[in-house]
Amino acid sequence: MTALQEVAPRERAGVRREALYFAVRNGKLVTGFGIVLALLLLGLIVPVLLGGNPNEYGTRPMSPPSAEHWFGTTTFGQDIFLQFGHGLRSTFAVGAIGGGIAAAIGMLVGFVAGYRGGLVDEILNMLTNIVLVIPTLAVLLIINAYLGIRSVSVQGLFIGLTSWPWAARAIRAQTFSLRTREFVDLARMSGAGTWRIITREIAPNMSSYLFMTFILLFGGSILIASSLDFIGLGPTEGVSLGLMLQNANQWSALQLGLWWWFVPPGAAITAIVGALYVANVGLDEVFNPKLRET
Amino acid sequence: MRRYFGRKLLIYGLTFFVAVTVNWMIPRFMPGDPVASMVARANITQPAAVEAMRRYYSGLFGFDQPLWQQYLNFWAALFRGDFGLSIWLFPHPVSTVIGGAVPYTLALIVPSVLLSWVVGNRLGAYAARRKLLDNTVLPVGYVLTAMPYMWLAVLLAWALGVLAGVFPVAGGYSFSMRPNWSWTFLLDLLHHWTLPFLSLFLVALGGWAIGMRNMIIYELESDYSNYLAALGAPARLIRKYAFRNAVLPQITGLALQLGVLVAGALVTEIVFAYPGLGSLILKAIQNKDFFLLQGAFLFIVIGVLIANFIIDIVYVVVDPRTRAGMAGARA
Amino acid sequence: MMLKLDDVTKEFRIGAFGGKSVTAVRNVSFDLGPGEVVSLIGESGSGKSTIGRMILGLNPVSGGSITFEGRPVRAGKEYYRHVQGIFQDPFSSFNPVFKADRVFGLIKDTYYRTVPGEEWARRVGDSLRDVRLDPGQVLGKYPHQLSGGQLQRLLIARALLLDIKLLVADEITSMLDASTRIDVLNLLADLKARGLGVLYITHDLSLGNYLAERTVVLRRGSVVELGPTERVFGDPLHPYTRELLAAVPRLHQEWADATPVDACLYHARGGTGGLMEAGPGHFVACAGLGTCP
Amino acid sequence: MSLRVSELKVYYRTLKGEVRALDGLSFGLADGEILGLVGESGCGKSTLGKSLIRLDGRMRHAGGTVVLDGEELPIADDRRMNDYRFHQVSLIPQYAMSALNPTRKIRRMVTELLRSRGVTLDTAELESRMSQVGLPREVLDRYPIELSGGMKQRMVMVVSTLLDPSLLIADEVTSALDVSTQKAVARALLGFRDSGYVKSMIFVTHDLALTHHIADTIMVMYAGRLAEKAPADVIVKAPRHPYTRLLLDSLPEVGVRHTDRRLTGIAGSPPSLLDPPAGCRFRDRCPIAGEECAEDPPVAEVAAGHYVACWKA
Amino acid sequence: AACTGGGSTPTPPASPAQNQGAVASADPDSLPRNETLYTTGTQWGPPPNFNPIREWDSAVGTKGLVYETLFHYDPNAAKLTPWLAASGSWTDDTTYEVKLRPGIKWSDGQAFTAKDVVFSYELGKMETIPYHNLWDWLTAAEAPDDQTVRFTFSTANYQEWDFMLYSRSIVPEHIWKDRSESEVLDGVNENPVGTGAYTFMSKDQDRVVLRRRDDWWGKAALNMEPKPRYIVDIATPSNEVAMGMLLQKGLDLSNNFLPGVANLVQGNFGLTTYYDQPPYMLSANTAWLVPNSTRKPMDDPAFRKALASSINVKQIVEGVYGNLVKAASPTGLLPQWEQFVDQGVVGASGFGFDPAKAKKLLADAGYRDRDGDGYVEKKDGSKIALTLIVPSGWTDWMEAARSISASAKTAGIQVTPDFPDFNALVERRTKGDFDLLVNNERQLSNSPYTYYEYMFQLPVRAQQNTVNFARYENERAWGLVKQLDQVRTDDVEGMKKVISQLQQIHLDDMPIIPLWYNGLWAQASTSVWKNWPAANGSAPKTGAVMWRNWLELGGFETLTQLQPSGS
Ligand SMILES: Nc1ncnc2c1ncn2[C@@H]1O[C@H](COP(=O)(O)OP(=O)(O)OP(=O)(O)O)[C@@H](O)[C@H]1O
Ligand SMILES: Nc1ncnc2c1ncn2[C@@H]1O[C@H](COP(=O)(O)OP(=O)(O)OP(=O)(O)O)[C@@H](O)[C@H]1O
Ligand SMILES: [Mg+2]
Ligand SMILES: [Mg+2]
Ligand code: NI
Repeated sequence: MTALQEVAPRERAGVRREALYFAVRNGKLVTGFGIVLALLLLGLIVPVLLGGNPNEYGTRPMSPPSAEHWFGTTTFGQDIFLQFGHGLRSTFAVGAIGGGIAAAIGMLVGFVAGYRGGLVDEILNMLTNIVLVIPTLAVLLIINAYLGIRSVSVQGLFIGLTSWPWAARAIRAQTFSLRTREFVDLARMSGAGTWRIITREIAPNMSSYLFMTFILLFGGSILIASSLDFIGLGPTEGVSLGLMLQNANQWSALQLGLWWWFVPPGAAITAIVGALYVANVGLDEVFNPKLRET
Repeated sequence: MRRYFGRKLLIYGLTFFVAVTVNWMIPRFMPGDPVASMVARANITQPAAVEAMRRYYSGLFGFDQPLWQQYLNFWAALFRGDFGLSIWLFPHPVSTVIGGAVPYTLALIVPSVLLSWVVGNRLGAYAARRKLLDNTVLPVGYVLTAMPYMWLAVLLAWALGVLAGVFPVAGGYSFSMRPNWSWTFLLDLLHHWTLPFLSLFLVALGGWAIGMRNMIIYELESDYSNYLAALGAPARLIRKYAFRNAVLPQITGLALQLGVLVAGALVTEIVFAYPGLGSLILKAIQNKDFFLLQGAFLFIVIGVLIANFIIDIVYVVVDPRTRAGMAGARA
Repeated sequence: MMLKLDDVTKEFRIGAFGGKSVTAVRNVSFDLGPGEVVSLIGESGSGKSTIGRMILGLNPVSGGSITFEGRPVRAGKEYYRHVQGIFQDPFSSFNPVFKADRVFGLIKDTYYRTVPGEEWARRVGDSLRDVRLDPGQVLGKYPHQLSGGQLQRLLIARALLLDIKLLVADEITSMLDASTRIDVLNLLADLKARGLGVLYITHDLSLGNYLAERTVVLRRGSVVELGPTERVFGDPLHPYTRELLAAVPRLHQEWADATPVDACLYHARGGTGGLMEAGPGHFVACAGLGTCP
Repeated sequence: MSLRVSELKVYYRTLKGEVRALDGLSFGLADGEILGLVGESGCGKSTLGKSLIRLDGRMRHAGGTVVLDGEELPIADDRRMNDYRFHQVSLIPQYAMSALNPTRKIRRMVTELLRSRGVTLDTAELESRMSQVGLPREVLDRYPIELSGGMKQRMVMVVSTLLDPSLLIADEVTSALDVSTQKAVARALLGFRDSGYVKSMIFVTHDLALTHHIADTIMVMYAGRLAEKAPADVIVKAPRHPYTRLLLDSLPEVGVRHTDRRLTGIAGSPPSLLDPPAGCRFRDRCPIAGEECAEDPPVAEVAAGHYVACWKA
Repeated sequence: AACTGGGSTPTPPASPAQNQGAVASADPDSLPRNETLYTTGTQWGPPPNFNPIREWDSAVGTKGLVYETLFHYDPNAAKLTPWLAASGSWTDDTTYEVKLRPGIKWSDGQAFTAKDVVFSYELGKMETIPYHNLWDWLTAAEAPDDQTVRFTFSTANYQEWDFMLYSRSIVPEHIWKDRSESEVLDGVNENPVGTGAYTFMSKDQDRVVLRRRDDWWGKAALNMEPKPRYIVDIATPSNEVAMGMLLQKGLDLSNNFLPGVANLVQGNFGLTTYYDQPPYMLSANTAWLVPNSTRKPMDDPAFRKALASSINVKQIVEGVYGNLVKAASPTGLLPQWEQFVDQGVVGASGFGFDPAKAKKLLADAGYRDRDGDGYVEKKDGSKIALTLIVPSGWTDWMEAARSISASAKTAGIQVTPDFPDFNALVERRTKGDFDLLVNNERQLSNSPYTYYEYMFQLPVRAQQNTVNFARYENERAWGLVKQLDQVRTDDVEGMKKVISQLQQIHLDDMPIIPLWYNGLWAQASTSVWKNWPAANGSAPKTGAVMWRNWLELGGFETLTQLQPSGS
């Protein structure tokens, strides 16, 4: 009689309801998602409400935060709050695109490798390992340097294409253990095909895990993008938080005392990514009772 | 054991091959002609002279050969440690240029990665399951890991460098100094190294602390911990065991994070004008010096591969399970 | 014979690019007819499940052949219409994120697309009642809301919905309570009476003995003894079988040490390669004692 | 009388309320006695085992006392309880397979564990005990993964009893093993008692037949309470509680074929311990239940050392 | 906490920054702070070479501090200052004779002679040497004696020759004579031997250190001595780092473009610039908007003029540069060349930002918005969609390009900024594959001739490397430029006459559009060195720059005027 049996079956009752119960009571989860949502909303609303071109020069350059310019203005008199709103959008976009693509590739590779096993697994594993050990930011630097990044989505694409390996590894390991579960055999004995088994049997079982993976990839993409932006390999069109940082730095915002130009974008990136991480740990606690505070 | 390392080496070999090939390909199939920029920089008007110069440089960089020949030459040169000539710092060989920068980068990366790993793990382990500490270490850890490297770096440079004036904001050592082995010089090196180190260290620290904290909670709840507790072993011993076991995944984590850490170091160097590879890469990008870029990239790849390999070895040494897994049939 | 295993061997490739291999099953031959229960007994890792999975087409054989009604096993829609399996852990046999009755839905999707909903519901109900489950009590619930016995019976009901002739039951009772266990065993006994062939895999000798006409004893992938259950249990010829039997705790009997065998019965009775028939339908393998050639 | 448990109540805190896993359990255990503890899954066997040595985070001691060798065990006080653990009370856990730190060689682990309890390792003694359970001394210089399940199980047995505890709790120690190993382990446990390494033992299992081979006394639990407790032979041959009888009836044995004798299970399932019904908890499944069963049956000593909690017994 | 007040005038750091050098001043290997000048803004990476032939990327001070030229040029007095030469004069229309100063020695102790000068100029006979084209009109350079060099010309291009006189480094023949062409062109020239006031002491990834030669000939001959015993030129990777160091007082002179520095000059940071009010800096060169005249509609002077009127340069000057630059005059001639601007021509044909006029010009020339998208179309009705390229990463220009695009829009011209990499831009510029670009490659010099050569040079070739990127073809203009070249440099009136005609052509045809004058970026800290050049008072009026080619234009003289602050 194993430990599994010890808590089963009564303990299992309401695993999902319990997850929800803990989810809404998990401070980390609620705070984390709260912050992310608030910033997302800000990004969605501000550009609509304020309107106008975020890069347009204003009449009062370098003014500190005031009622008129909530976050002050840049050297060129651009309204930082407006830029901030647009920047949030791009940042979320990069996170979503980069994280999404990485998650998609990671899932595809992870599922196929984990489920198929054998030679397919070996080959995919090798591919994963190769991409894993290549320092991706260096690759991104090179690719960006040569191709030039026009837009946020292209940037997201590149980030997505290089940041999936750890996700693939993790998903592969999960799939590997799920694959030996008997309901997979049962599905096969009901005539289900590989694809169906992966998508309909295995994936739903790791949905929380997949979601957490996506969150981490999302945050990671934002950080990578901000680094790229900062060293001048960001998109040439539009505004992003990383570009704001780059501009502020390039125009010596801190040295000139324009802290309001430099602090908000960095703080927002930190807040988004940090909140995502916090939410992730919250999720982890919800799904893994062992982590809960006793 | 042999098999395990053979396999690892195969992967590293393949990675290296792919990296080199990609590295060779990119500049050759991307827009922009390095020779043109070489020529353009010299202020010559004479078309004949321009042509002569163009021919001269094309020959110098070997662009006048068929592609496959260039590719083979590339490999051959690589094994001679010859990465070609830098365009930006013409006519210095890329290897010497990189050689000058590498000590700085290593001096930054190695201590910050190792120290942040060690300290972060201790901190995380210490915080786990201790309410008060957990509630302070954790949030700080999150904020630190979530910070973009350069943002923290710039803030530090501004606060501790410009405002407080405690640390210099640029350079590898005082501009008034000449490198020598005196204590004053070493102190000066340290003085300049502190801020970039600190920004790398802090960001990485947070990540490790959080990772460790979560890991060790799993370990503290594991069967062997429960068994020890049931036999009345003191918490100290249980934590010690849990720590040891929780550190193992962190070692793998170190390998996974290496690329990110290296990238962070590059960006940080740029902020502090630290004369390492990062600053070099930025300049190479800005100056379209792809020979230098290639060299730097290859250097990083080789460095990361070696580091990975070392981590692999360390892992095998410290985790008896891998050893047995390799000896026996099934892990 | 409905199911026939002929010299079946299974090697698993392990290690990088299948560099090494372990032989999980070695030259196993036996057969199984309709309405017959054969129990497969052996210690952990002896290859019982592997044989079951090969019969179910979940793992390919590496050598020898398995035929079902004269045709080699081909995993696929047609095959599974007649051959089904149930596994040890009822909880892991159900996808925890879906309702338990999804196992019926999966079958309908593949085999009974055209059956109208009502008709299908009726069939499911019938089949549930066959395994003595109240449809109202088990349908529409999540696996964790049902007991192990209910789940195992749901799985049997699912198999019954198909026109099955052979059921591979791999340790289906080892996770169940003593009292539920006996219910499930009795159910199998009833099905057998209706002509179903059952391959009953277990490491619990008392259970194997309860149902089966014939018993196959496996050790490290090879058959050591095979024969009618009462012969194998009553007159074990192979030292391993004896050891196993002696180790079984019995309620009304003290533990005894296995009666030592001084000579290999196989060789004593002139066995030469392969299994030797020691009695009617009772086969035994060489004991591999020091005295054996 | 070495162990005396009276009116022990231990509850689990859960979201939906408290699970009354042990709800007023009383029994005694004499020196040198092995008590076999049987019962359906979830009846509180492990809970009892844990209560006697270490409550886990969710468990709450809701009442009752445990007296060992004349001293009351402070089971609710983790800190004070520590003095008794290992020295007085010890445990062979259900999870023996994973109870050893995977990254320490066994010798080192044992040394460190003993040192932390203020004892120096007597290697000769350790090795002699190991050889008693058939473990070669080389095992000490191996890592746990290098041992088979049975070896690990036996190693844990040796470790747990090194300090000659007065009471040993063995929770389902054989259920993951095959019959032959199971036999060896069970015999080793008997040997430990006979060599005086442990004074008394609670042997938890769900296998009645196995218990019968080891235990002097068998206690049958049902839904957090005692159902019947009697010398082993008496339980097997002359059970008084209807639950015990039904349990025995559902046990197949080698030699029993369904064609010869069709065994029957117990219909229904045990009550939820979240909010257990008043009265006899077996009432709903009991074939002979009557009016009086609406009241809690007291534990009655129907014969010397034979306790039954049933109005009808 | 100190900087919460606002952006306009930040306050200095709370605690005065410690001087990093102080820690180590006792050490023999560290440079005494009060004798060392820290500069930056010229070099962006490790010193690549010390080869004075590679004027475009040699280490700071290679030419000017280590190697010297025959003359310097004083832009304020608009005349050549004899340097290695004691004097120079035209002995006839096509012969120029230079008398060298006696007693000059190379840093290796060998005597400096006329042979070295001849050798140096003859290096230009090599095809790949940048001044190779000098030999198109120079027939011979001879040394009749050790102190005399005689140059004989086929055509005497007086204007260009003056430029050559102060631009060409003189290298020692005894060291260079055996070098091959590729060595001369590409050699690193470690351990350079020059005549100059400094020698290279050390170099590293991010710096070169120069030490003063106490036996420099100029001390006696010119009665000049550069004050800093050591010069450390630092390669800062970016402007903001330079600004940080300047604020930390680890830097004495920054020749970087430091946006916002005006705030610091006004605050109490101990920073000075040439002017204490806009534009703060002297002007160094003109930024031009270059339309590709081989493409429609840029081939149409009317369109180009409309474009010129549509650009709000003031907004660039104020918005992008924060008044650190000056709007260019319609002629594009630097303020230093003010005397050559023909006010009459400018008054009649000049232009300024005037969207209405731009619209009118467009309409008159037939460019109308036919489809109502707010942008005018070509005369045949097809769309006009121009792309303005500036190098990616050149932030101020990128901002300026955005600004140009915005203001052109008000006049109805669609200009989209695009930021290709510098390399790609150079390639497109060379091949003529662009609509519009911004360029400033001609610097202040001895003569507007260099500007007009840049503007009008013919013939237009398939690849235009350094001049006439607009590919503007006007034989008359080119003729006038050549004519200007042959006007003696002391004949100011003669120059004005030709230049006035050129200005007329420029303003009528507008081949390239002057935008603003880039500054001679120089921000100095007075904490260690004082008496930096300034417009006010008795301060020197030279440029405070270490930029390549500028040491001869007053940069060196500035060094000789510095005074230690401590004294
Ligand atoms: N997928 C696999 N890959 C490699 N080896 C395997 C695989 N499946 C089983 N084996 C090996 O084959 C052997 C037989 O395993 P199998 O599961 O058939 O044993 P079993 O008799 O069913 O044991 P148990 O009683 O524990 O279920 C074992 O040694 C096992 O390790
Ligand atoms: N951590 C827990 N949280 C809540 N309830 C628990 C927990 N552990 C056990 N229980 C409940 O307590 C009751 C007794 O459990 P216990 O583990 O003692 O049973 P057991 O007799 O050992 O069963 P098994 O034979 O399965 O080991 C069960 O109803 C179980 O559901
Ligand atoms: Mg099995
Ligand atoms: Mg239990
Ligand atoms: Ni034999």
